[in-house]
Amino acid sequence: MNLQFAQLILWLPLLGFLFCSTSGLYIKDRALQKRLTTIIAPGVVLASFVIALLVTLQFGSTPREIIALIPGTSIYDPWIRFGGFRVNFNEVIDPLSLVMSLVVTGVGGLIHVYSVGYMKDDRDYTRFFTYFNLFIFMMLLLVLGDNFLLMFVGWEGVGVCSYLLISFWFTDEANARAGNKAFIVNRVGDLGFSLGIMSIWSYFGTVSFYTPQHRGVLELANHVGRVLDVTGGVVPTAVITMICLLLFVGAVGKSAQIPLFVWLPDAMAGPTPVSALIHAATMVTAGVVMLSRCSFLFVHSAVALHVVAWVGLATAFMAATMALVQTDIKKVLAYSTISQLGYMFMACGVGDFSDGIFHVVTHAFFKALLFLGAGAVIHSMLGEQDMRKMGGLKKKLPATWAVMIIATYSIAGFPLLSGFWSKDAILDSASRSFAGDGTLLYAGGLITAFLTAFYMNRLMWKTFYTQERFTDGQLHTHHHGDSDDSGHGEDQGNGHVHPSPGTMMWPLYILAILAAGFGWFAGPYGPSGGNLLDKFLAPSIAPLSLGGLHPQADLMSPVAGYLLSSLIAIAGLVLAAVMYGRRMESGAILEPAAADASPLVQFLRNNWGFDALYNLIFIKGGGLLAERGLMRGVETDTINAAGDGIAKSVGGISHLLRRIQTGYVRNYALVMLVGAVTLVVGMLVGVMQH
Amino acid sequence: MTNFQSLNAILPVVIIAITGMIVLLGESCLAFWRRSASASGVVSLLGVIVAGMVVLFRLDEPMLHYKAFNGALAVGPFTQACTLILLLVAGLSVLVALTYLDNRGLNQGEYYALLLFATCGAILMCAANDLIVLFVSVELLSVALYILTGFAKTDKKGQEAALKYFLLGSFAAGFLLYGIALVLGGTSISGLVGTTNLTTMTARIPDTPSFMFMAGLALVLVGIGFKAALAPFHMWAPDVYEGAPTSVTGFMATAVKIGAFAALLRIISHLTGIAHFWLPALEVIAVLTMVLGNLLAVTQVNVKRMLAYSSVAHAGYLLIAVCACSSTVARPEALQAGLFYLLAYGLMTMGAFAVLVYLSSRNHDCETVQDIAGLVKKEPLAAYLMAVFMLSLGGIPPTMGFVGKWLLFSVAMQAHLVVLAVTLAIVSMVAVFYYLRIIWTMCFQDRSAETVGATSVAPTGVQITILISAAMSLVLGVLPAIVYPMLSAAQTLVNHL
Amino acid sequence: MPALILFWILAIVCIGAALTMVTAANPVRSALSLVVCFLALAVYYVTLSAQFIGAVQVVVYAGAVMVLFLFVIMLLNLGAPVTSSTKGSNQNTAAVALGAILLLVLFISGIFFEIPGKAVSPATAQAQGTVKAVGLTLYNPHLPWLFPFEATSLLLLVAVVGAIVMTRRQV
Amino acid sequence: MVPVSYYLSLSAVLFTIGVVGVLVKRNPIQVFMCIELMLNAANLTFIALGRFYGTSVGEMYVIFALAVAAAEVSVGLGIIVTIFRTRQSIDLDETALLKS
Repeated sequence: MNLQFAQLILWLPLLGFLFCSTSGLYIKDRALQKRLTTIIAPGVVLASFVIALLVTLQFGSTPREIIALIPGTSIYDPWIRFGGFRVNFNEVIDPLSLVMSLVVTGVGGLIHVYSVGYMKDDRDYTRFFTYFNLFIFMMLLLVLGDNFLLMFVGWEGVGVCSYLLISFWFTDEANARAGNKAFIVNRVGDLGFSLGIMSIWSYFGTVSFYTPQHRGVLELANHVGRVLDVTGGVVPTAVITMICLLLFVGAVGKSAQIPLFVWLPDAMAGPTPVSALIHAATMVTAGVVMLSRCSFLFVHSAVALHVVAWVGLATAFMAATMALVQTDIKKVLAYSTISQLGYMFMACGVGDFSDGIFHVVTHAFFKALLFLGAGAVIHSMLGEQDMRKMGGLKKKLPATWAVMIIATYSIAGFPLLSGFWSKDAILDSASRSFAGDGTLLYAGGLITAFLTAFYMNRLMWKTFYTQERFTDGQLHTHHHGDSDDSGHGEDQGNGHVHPSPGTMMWPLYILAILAAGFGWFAGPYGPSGGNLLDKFLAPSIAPLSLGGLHPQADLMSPVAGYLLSSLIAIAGLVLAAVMYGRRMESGAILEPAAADASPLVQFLRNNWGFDALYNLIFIKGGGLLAERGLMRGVETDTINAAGDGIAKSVGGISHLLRRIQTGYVRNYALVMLVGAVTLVVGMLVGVMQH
Repeated sequence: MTNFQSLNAILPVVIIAITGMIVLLGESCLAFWRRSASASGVVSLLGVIVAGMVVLFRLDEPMLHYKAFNGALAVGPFTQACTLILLLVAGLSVLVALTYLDNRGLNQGEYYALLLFATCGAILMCAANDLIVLFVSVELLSVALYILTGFAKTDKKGQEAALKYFLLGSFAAGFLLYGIALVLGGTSISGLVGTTNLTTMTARIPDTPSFMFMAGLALVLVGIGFKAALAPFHMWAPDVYEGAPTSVTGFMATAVKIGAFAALLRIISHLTGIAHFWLPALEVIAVLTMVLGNLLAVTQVNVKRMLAYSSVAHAGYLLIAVCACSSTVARPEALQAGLFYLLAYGLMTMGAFAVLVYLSSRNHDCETVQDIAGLVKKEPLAAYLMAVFMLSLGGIPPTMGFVGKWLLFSVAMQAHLVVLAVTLAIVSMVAVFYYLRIIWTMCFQDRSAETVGATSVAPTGVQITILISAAMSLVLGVLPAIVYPMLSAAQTLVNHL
Repeated sequence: MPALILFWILAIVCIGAALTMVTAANPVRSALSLVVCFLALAVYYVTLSAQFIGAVQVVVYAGAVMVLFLFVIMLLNLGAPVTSSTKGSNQNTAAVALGAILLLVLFISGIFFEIPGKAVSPATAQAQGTVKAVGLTLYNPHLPWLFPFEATSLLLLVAVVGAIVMTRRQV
Repeated sequence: MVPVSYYLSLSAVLFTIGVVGVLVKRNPIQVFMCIELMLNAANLTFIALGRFYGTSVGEMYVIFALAVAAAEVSVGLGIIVTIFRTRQSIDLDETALLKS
């Protein structure tokens, strides 16, 4: 197969998007439009998946490095030419981009198929798939682009799409606000990313990853102990550290790490398939993808690696503790996503980028499954997301329970399931991490693993096992078999039940199989001598030795490691089962009053004080500024609409400034004169100094 | 060059001016012309298209590298590129006006004539190689715009805007003229009177310029800064943009800025020898403009006013290109980036205003946030295209605004203007607030009952404008290389100082 | 020496008239003071042997422009002064203060201005200010003044059209 | 012979008076007169400079400045007349519908 064919991986979803976005113009028949959308929107994504799979199978079996650059457009080469600044519109087909393409199109395609059933009664059916296809395209651009600029285009693109998707049901004000918050917090990260790219350009003289002349950034960094720029000079380590840290800020924003994690829990407001697509399988992993893509840079900076590792561990641990006290089922999953992303960052930080990607893949499977399952639960509870009002759903929703239990055990690291292999690989690397703090990282990772197992089983017990805590009116009463979900959003649930279409069930089964078995397939005891994924990814990932860093000796034998992490996971699961098993009636360990009184619970519920901190800085500060700016009436509404505290601060300053704009010509002329006099005086002072 | 050759070199301007006169004559002398609602508009459009063709066909003529009229005008590729952008903007403005004037019952041929004369002024600003020519062109553009701003004579806001624009504009013109006088004095050398010709001026300036020259330069910058709406000379912009008829605002926001920045780029390119004297001042102005424009835009509830502040902010971005001209290394790229951004800015701003015109009805100008609430349900296409313009203005890919901002970024880094680059990055973050709010309002807010959104009576003209602007914003955002020939030719300005 | 005395007398007239114009509450008085100022400037032009410009100054500025001003003031019956309010006294203070700084700066750049080389003799200068000399310079095919002159004609056309558009009653 | 710096200083004074006048007057006609004064100050500079080098260059600038001033006057007074027609007042502080 010709490699040029691989271009289609990227372009097919764009075609789907173009069709969906414009079909309203030339197809007047709504039913026909819907039928065509149903075929085309998931079809293009699955077709992309098939192509990606074919390319992988063909080139993955060959031992050589399979980095190939495919010109994205032959019309204009280079894409942007601008003095010394040249950027090509190339796609890079290498192991990393192929693996990520497979995940994005595979899991994304399954979620598309699921959404066909889920959204089938929604009046904005086509619009939904328009955004979905565009989202997939942007994510693929991020993954496949061969330079930082294309990656940034995709990076911003997924941001815009997530904004549109989170606020999809716009009648709900909270959704729109959550969308805004997500977008705005992401912009903070994007700021770091864009500055990072600018620094790369000014120090390296290029922003391409690979070039046909082997002068791409990653190729320039592919020397032991030193990084070159295009002219052959050596880029100092301090610069590399600065660049890596700036890029890391971008990754922190997109992947919801400390301190920019606040948007992810709120962004769960969107429809369930959206949460599954954005916040489990694709968008939030962009940070990890970026770090792995830049592994050649990161390995040259021990400082940057340390920062990544410790921020990752801190996020993993903190988010896990926060998940312990959540009562909203989707919030638990959101915090668990943040926590798992922390694991992936830790993997990158200890130089084990390929296992970070491994965890991305397995996480995509089980987290998508958990979200889709949770969506089913919520839907059958008529939109109720509070686990305190659930319980005993195992009898009502056996199929949902079955897939959820697989996903739960997988994320908890139950032996031999996917999550077990990927998590253990990360812990193993952490224990051997180069810096001497490996033991600490390992211990932290283990504790987090224990917490993960505990809170996930807590979710299962509160939802499925404990006694029913809802009234009859709260549950769909006429279930057809184990109908999972019934084709509209959770906020639109109206007790009208449809038989669950197969399009919604079989994606779940496929995901369940992958969540259970993929880890073994790609892990150390898999086929073809094991470690398939590691070996496959090797050409795209820089070895630690490139930066002169070397892992420590093993802390313990691999088998001991497996046993320990298995024990930890099982202990967490069992402890949750035991504790909640004794509270079958209330489904809560602490009585509500006791929980409210407990300082620890309060501390965790308040996100470790982060809420208070942000509240102090932005809301209070913004409020103060807003007060000084004399905001009132309609303006206050628009400020609120614009988002949260940051918006309020900016709005306050804006209002203060607006007071200058009096509408009187004389005042305007005065300001002009102030400017003119300052300018003249400034210039004369400048001359005088010479 | 003889005067005839010179006239030939500025043929586009001549064509536009003659078209304007034909429109005036036709309107006043021909009965059938007056009866037809769109005759003036169509003739104007034809004139603009012919002029555009002339520029396009002569892009490569070597003759055009010379100065016309003994150095009064520079007619090289830089001018050609600016002329093309301006003609594009003018053509789109005529199309917008076709709809707007019909709707408002203002259909008078004088509008088009004045629009064309203003275009002449803007083109001459881009070509002016002598400060006094610049002064006359600025006034040609401004006087025409004062009248256009007050064209809706019964509209109180329009009148107020016209008066404010006129008084403050003349005030700025006073500074500009006095500045020119000081430059004339400051460039005198032994036994020879000074000069305001940019080419000769460059040779006359010593390493440390005289007080008088610097004071003059500062006042000239005030005059041009007013036209470009740079802080703190921007205060007129929001009031005038809001009060002027929407079709005029669109033209004003784009053509004036293109003319002013072309002039600024040209002047500054001639002063690289003394860059360290003016660069700090311009950097401060750039930061101030970016910050003020963006901060003030955040809380606006009137879309026209919001766009006015956003145009102030964009003036700040464009000033980065001007500042980058200080570095000899970065100058070619800076000129290219500036031109590209002017084109991008012209298209997206014109498109945004065109959408507002499209949504205006006979007795109600669409301009508040309330007017566009819930638009996506009623006019999905208009809403989506507006979203494209907003995303482009916000610098979000895959639009022209993104590429333009990126180029500005990279020239800032190339010229080692790190402060400007970082400011640009930070304010771009703030900018997303208010651009997104428009999208948010269109998509996610319910239309309040009392706003009746009857759309335009004769929307063809404005529809074409919206589609052209949106298509170009997107296509050039994805394939910016299309305009490289034009841009790289324009950078030869450097070789023809 | 007589030239210097004339300069000072005219300067006092000129500045006095300008100050009166700014301080007068009544627009008619302002306009008349401005006429005086313009006339004094015309005399300056003549003493600077720019006879043509001096004449134009009288005809166009002191004559046409100021008559137009007065005409509009009368037409709109704006003879009565605008009642001044206390609002904006800060503005006035700031304006005067900034004006003082501006003046200082302009003085610095102006007073220290030395003519590089020496001035030409009055006889040579005399010949440069005639209509003939001005015309020859303006229409000289080897000098750049022709084009701005043509551009000005377009500007005047715009002004004519504009005045008509603005003042014509709605049809 | 009067030194050129005298003329420059005089024109600076006139210019400044004009600028300050723009800032303190409320009647647009008076404001406009002050702007005319600013333009005339520049004219004086042009003539003085041109004369001292014995060229007609100064006159050129003044001719253009004059034409521009005349054009501005006709348009400006036109605007003021229209405003008066609809509002019966031209006080600058009363015409402030557009602000902040």
